[in-house]
Amino acid sequence: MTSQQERVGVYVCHCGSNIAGVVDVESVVKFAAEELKDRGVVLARDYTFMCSVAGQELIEQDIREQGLTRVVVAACSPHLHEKTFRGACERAGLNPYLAEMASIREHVAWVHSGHAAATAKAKSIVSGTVERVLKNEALDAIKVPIDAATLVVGGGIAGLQAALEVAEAGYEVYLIEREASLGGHMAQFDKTFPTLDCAACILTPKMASAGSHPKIHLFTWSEVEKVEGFVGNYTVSVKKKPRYIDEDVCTGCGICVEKCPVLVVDDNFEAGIGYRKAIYWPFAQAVPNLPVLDPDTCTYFIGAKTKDKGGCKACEIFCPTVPNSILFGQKEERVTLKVGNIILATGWELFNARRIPQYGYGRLANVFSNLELERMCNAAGPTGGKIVLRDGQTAPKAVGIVHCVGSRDRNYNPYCSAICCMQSLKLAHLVKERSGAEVYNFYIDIRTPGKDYDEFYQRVIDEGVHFVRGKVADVSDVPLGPGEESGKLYIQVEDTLAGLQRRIPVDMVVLASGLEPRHDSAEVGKTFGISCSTNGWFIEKHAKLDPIATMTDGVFVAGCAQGPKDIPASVAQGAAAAARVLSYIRQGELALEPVRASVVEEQCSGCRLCNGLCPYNAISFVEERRVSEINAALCQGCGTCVAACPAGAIQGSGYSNEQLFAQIEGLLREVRHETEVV
Amino acid sequence: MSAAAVSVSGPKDFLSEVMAGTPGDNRLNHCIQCGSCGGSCPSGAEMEHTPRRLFALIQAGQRETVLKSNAPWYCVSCYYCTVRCPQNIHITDVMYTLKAMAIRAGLYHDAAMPGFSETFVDYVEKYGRSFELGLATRFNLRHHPLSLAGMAPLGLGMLKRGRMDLTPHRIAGMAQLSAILDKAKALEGATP
Amino acid sequence: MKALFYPGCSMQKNARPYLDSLLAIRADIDLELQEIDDWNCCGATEYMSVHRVAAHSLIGRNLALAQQQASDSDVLTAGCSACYLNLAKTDAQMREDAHLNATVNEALAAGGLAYQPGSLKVRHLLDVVCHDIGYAAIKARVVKPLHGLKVAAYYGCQVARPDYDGRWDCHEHPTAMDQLLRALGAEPVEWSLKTQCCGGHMSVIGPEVAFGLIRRLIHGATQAGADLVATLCPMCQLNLDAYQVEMNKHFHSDYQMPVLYFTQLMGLAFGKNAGELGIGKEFVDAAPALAKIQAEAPKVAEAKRKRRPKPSDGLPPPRME
Amino acid sequence: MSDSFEPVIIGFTCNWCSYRAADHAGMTRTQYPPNARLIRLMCSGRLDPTFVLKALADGADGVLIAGCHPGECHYLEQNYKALRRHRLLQRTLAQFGIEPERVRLAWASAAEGVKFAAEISEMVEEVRKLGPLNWPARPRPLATVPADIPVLSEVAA
Repeated sequence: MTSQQERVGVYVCHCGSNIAGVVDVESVVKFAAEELKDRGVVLARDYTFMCSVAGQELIEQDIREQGLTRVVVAACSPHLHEKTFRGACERAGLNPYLAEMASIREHVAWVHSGHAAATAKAKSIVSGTVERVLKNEALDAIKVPIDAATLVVGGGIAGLQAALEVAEAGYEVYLIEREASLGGHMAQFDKTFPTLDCAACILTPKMASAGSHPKIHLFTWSEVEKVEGFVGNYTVSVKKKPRYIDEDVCTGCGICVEKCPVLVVDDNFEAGIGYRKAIYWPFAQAVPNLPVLDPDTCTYFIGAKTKDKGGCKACEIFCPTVPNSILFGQKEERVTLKVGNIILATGWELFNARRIPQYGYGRLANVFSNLELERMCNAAGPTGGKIVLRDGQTAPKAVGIVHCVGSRDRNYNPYCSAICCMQSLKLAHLVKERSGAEVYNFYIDIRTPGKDYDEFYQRVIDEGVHFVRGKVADVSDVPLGPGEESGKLYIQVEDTLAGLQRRIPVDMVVLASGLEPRHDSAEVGKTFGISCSTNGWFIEKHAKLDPIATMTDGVFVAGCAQGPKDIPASVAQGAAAAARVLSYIRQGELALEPVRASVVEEQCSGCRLCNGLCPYNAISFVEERRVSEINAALCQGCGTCVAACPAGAIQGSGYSNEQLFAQIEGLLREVRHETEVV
Repeated sequence: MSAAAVSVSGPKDFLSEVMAGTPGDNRLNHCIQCGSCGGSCPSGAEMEHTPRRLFALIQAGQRETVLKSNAPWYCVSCYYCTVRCPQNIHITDVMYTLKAMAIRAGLYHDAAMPGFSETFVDYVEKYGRSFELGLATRFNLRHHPLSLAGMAPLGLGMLKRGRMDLTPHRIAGMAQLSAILDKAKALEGATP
Repeated sequence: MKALFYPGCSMQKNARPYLDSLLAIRADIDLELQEIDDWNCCGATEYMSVHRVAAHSLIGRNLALAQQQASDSDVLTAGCSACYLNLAKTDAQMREDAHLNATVNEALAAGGLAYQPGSLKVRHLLDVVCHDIGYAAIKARVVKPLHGLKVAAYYGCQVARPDYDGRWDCHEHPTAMDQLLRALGAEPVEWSLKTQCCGGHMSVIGPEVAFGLIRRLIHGATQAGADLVATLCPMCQLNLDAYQVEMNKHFHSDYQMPVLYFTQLMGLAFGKNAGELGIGKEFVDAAPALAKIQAEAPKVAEAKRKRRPKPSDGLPPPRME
Repeated sequence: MSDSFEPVIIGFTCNWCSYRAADHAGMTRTQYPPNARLIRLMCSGRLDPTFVLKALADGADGVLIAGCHPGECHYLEQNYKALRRHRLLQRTLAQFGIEPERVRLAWASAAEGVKFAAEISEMVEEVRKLGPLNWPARPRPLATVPADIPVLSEVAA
């Protein structure tokens, strides 16, 4: 048997006490050295941290000096350090694919507490891995070329940053934005915490740069419909929704918007507290500087649908361009793009506070969301920056800001939305500054872990903002006793520090609604081949060591699409994603795991069973030779055809039948022995 | 910390005891002290300790303070705290557990509260049905003799409108019910 | 439809009008009720405070009898919120907690009974009326629509909470009774206190707490412009109606807010006479409010002609969407 | 050895979801019984039915096949093939007198460590109730390719 000629080294990691605290590492080493000796194990060692430089050098040294031909590292999950140990082997001159990891941390020490049972399981896993590695073959990584163009999805601050970084490096970027303008949520804000910079002042220059950058190709009012291919070589289909505007002709003069007689509530940019026309600017500094027509509220379109004849057409009548920029007949378009990498920065949505009926949002006139208040504070917003009640005039004398609305609550979202504490402090400051009102913050915990954040909290305290520690129970417009004034909103709360139930009368309530994943994040994830956490955020490749890449090579995440975060973190992640993409582009080609299927033609009976199984259409039938053939460039290595071939004619490199059978035998080693004894 | 503040039984024991006495996955150990229970409670203003505070005291092992508190007795079973609790703690059920524990330990501070419950239970155990007139009269005689006169118009009004019985009604299967309740109490005594 | 029926102690006497009106309308809505023979008290909120397992066993006897006597319906309905909740709670907790299930069944065995949790569907009467009979069927039976009557639908606590079986659209602002009232031709008012507490047993053991809560509800209904409050629970009715008088004394106020059962309003809309429905037994006289019922449907204020909003209108109004 | 029977389960997991679900269980320290030993495949679609037969023949008392949730397969839809093969396997094994509960199919995403742990816990209890699987009666010597195990050509697709 080949195993007799192979020289296997087994390394068992303590991982500090992570593994050694549960698994008897010495006993595992002894098992490998003694019991697996006849299976080719020539040495077994343990070490505190195998992944450390010293640990890796240990392996390298043994390969060189002891002539190891196979390596097994029993440590953490291969998803964490497989590359590390393969690298060590390669440096010592051993083909990296002759090393395997046995996961005894995630799959043993962290999930079991009985020492004996955990140690026994660790031994089985080591035994299985040894048997498997004996059947491993030396492989070469697959090299794929990287298309230098990059797709960035989402034109908020994270996507803008990513797009600009890649474009500045000199590569083409396709920037796709679902809305009619770049900017994202940040464009809605007035000031940004903790420095109180004007959001527009720092955002709009970036929007303008992206809009005019020769390397950035802007697709606003557009959505990605389909993604095919793999890292380095993606084909993306983009749907451009009709704006009913000739983008090439329109000068952005705005006469159409001025003349449009239809005014509707703007639920989008103005968050429901302002109006827009049926043909409208997304907002004043929109990029691109083009209006968009909403066919659902436009008199012409409604007329055309219901009475077979349009009306109005004021926009077209008054449009000064030749030819006319209004195109009532504009249709959806589809564009196909070729890119090498994708950065997803699709952002977040606001928690709908109507889901918490006791807070009265949507029912009580003077209960607002934090986003509505952002618009109210904004000088370009519907109130010109004045803090007023629903009547549009009266300034509130007392304002209550309710924290954790829909966040840290198992009835809604269990996670902390991370930004609302600071946003609420900022709003408290702005309300106080603009209206002089008494401001109360109702909080469970004030979370200010960013740079200069707690300093801002101290400043707001100094400004005289009140803080009540308690999750608000309800907001009501009905006084409880004869002593309570009518016409107020009563915030009922337990002041947990005083140990009292309090009812605090205010004129306005602001709900610090949390961040939620986009409603269609699961679908979007599916389109790009990545998955969402149970809370709906895109899952990064590794929570700590790789919060930028995803499980799908060549697809990166940035900004709140990956989880709630503030502006600096979004910008940093956008830039980081760009750096990762640039590194791929500069490499020119990428080494992929050599896990691929291939047909052994002599064994192929030409039954074609495999042909229809491949999701990538990598298998075709060669008529002349009456055999099936696999295109290695298209194959992604799932192995379905390998499993399906009735003649066993398809080989799966890295996951061959021989490897897997051997692993099964190894895992069941002690059971087999027991039954033999019986 | 003074010696008196340290619980004899150890904090965890009391928490486990309360949790074990409350059915299902009651999650009492997950309290984050947010106060949405105390804020939501219709009688929270009258409680010596809000539910939130009680839960902290339970975690701190303050058995006597907790079982002496009037708070569980002021619970009106409106379940606001339960449905609003961000940690899904079965707060109302915990209040029932505390009341039963307080009676068993003889630690309730104002006999009126458990007195009402116990009077009610007496009637149910004797007749299988509740009996409002008897309940109100006996309860008030025992605990609020002075207010009896004040409530008389209401009682008279009820009688006049045919909304109150003068005599209690007894169910037919009283023996069966007694057997069930006796067995249940024996089993309840056997398990914590 | 057919359902097993648990009347509960209150319906026998203090809430007799509730039972009378239910019996008066059941044929109209094609609801066949089979009373559980020899049922016992559910223990209200009191028994559970003293002996938990015995309380579940007390309730368990009712469930066991119902299961035994059930012929062609597995729906068990109760009109009293506390009775409904107790039956639902024992069923739910026996389902969730295997130990409790075993203990209660051991106790029941001492009386020769057994209950299989989950074998009955415990439902409040309003749930059966709104969701099984349905608004359309009810509307079809209306002969004297309650036009012009403004009603505050009051659900109290224990129907919509904790809602073990997910029967209600919302724990805080359910809408079933509002829709029912609309089907009867009445106008449900929008108010914040639909499921706030009526005071429960605090009216007996701590009246001052109860008076505050009762006042808030009565004030809230008055502020919302209601002519009367519709309720679905004997305890709520007792506290809001009988104790309203005491509350007025306590606060030196003069609220006059009648409180009727939803079944009584259904009966009126179905053309029954007031006496048959037990109307007149309430402490706060409902007659002046009921006199507002008009023969004709009030003209719905003509939908305001769409006009362009102006800045003077203020911000766009809040919406529930 | 304790007197109670401790079943041995072989679990086939996919690289993208279920193996990572097991990792996630580790990261969140979600405890489950130590009876399952996992094998990583790239995709549950790689599961050759003979792997299952081999595992049962070599002494496993049960086999868990775990993949991405339907519709979430990293390779688009290959987990549906695992689903079909699982059904056929259960039917085939029934003919050998092997209870269908011994071959369990589960879906778990990379974020579902708790679900993955629960699947294993449930399965261990189920198989514990069934008792040891002594099939085939005599164990094979180590390192032989099981040539006499039928190749299920009808299982292929």
